[in-house]
Amino acid sequence: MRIVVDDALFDPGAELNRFTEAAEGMGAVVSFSGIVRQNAAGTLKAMEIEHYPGMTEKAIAAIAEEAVTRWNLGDALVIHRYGALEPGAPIMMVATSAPHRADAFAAAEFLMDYLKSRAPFWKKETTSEGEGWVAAKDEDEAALDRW
Amino acid sequence: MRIVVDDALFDPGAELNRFTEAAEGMGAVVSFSGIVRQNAAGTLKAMEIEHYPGMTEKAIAAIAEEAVTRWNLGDALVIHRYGALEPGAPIMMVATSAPHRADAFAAAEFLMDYLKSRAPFWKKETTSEGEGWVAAKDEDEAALDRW
Amino acid sequence: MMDVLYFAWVRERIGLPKERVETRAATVSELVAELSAREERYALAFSDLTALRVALDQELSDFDAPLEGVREVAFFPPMTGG
Amino acid sequence: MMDVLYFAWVRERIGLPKERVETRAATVSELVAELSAREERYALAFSDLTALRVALDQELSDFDAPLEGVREVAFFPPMTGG
Repeated sequence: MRIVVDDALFDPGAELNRFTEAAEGMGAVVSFSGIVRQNAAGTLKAMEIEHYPGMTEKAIAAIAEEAVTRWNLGDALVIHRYGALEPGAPIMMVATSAPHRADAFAAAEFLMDYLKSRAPFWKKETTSEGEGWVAAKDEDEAALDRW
Repeated sequence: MRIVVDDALFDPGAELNRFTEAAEGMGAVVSFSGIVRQNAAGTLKAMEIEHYPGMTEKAIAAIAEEAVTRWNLGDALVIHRYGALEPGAPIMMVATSAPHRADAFAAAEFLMDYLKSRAPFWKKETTSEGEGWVAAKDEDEAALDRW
Repeated sequence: MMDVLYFAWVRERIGLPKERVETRAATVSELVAELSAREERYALAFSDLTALRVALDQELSDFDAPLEGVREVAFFPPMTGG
Repeated sequence: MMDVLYFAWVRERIGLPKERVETRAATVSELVAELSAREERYALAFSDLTALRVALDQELSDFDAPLEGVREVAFFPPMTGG
């Protein structure tokens, strides 16, 4: 299980390959990458991600350990950045490996749902109109109910 | 939408990065890679994948078009190999991009479920005990019911 | 005249991947009966139709389907891709 | 004495990321009431507790939780990671 909380840019493809090479005996690898999405008007200048050093790592480790307990997984990877990010840049990724695809998919979705609402990150967007904190979505909180 | 049916080795990480770079305005990218899984006894020597040239490409295109119709996707990628593969080698991958993660996950799972049971590929395993065709699993057929 | 294709263990049991078949079979089932009557290896390959799938002109179909206008029939076991 | 941390717009409204607080508050709610009584900027930040989350010693908790033995309290809006 590898957990990285860092401000540095990372390479999702290189991370996927490294994760897959280490996943011996696993038939299925699922990855999710979150990208800073330009808004419809094209006015997003930057995204700043604040986090709670110390708690972030603990919260992610707890979520990942829960995933490993619930599903038949080989391994799990979580990378999450903080700091100033540009539109198009990767924000975070998760990857899971498992003997079978259903476990890999379910665990990756579980990790994402919990990271969204239970890991202490906050997004602030700067657009040409000004800046503001991204509001949490009711649907993200509701997504936790299925687990 | 890119569909590749080929016997050549491919690089899942490089494919993921290429797919992600092209996915402008998308916030979520999900990938699945299938790997030739060594069996518990460690006796798997090789896996041979037979396919039905012509029908394979059509069947995959139909599945991918269905996915693009059902979910709010930016793009979809399907790569599937045929021929002789070694344990640990990538067999196939799918990737989906979408504005939001729920669509990207659902479409990737849909693509996988349909590729498993509706694209004309057959796996033959050679182990130190001999060779045999991999039997279709009831659970793979049942997985289609949820869509 | 149509092309009949065999894949995976169907191909192995029948011993060839493809053949041209002269037939007046109206449905897939009739074609299966004709082929099975030919030789033991065909009868063996077609002995359990629940273990087989059929495609007509590269579209999945079923054993009741009519063959009129069909140029390519393929028999194979359930797919195991992915 | 405990460390009180603020994140995101809570940090911006209160105007600092962290402070040492001398308190005898028995629960998180009591601490919130004490801080809110201090100055307008605290009262403003804590005006709608349904929009806030609290962590005690880096574990998510709630406003009824006791503070005994707690060394670090953090207030912040709902998380928006991923």
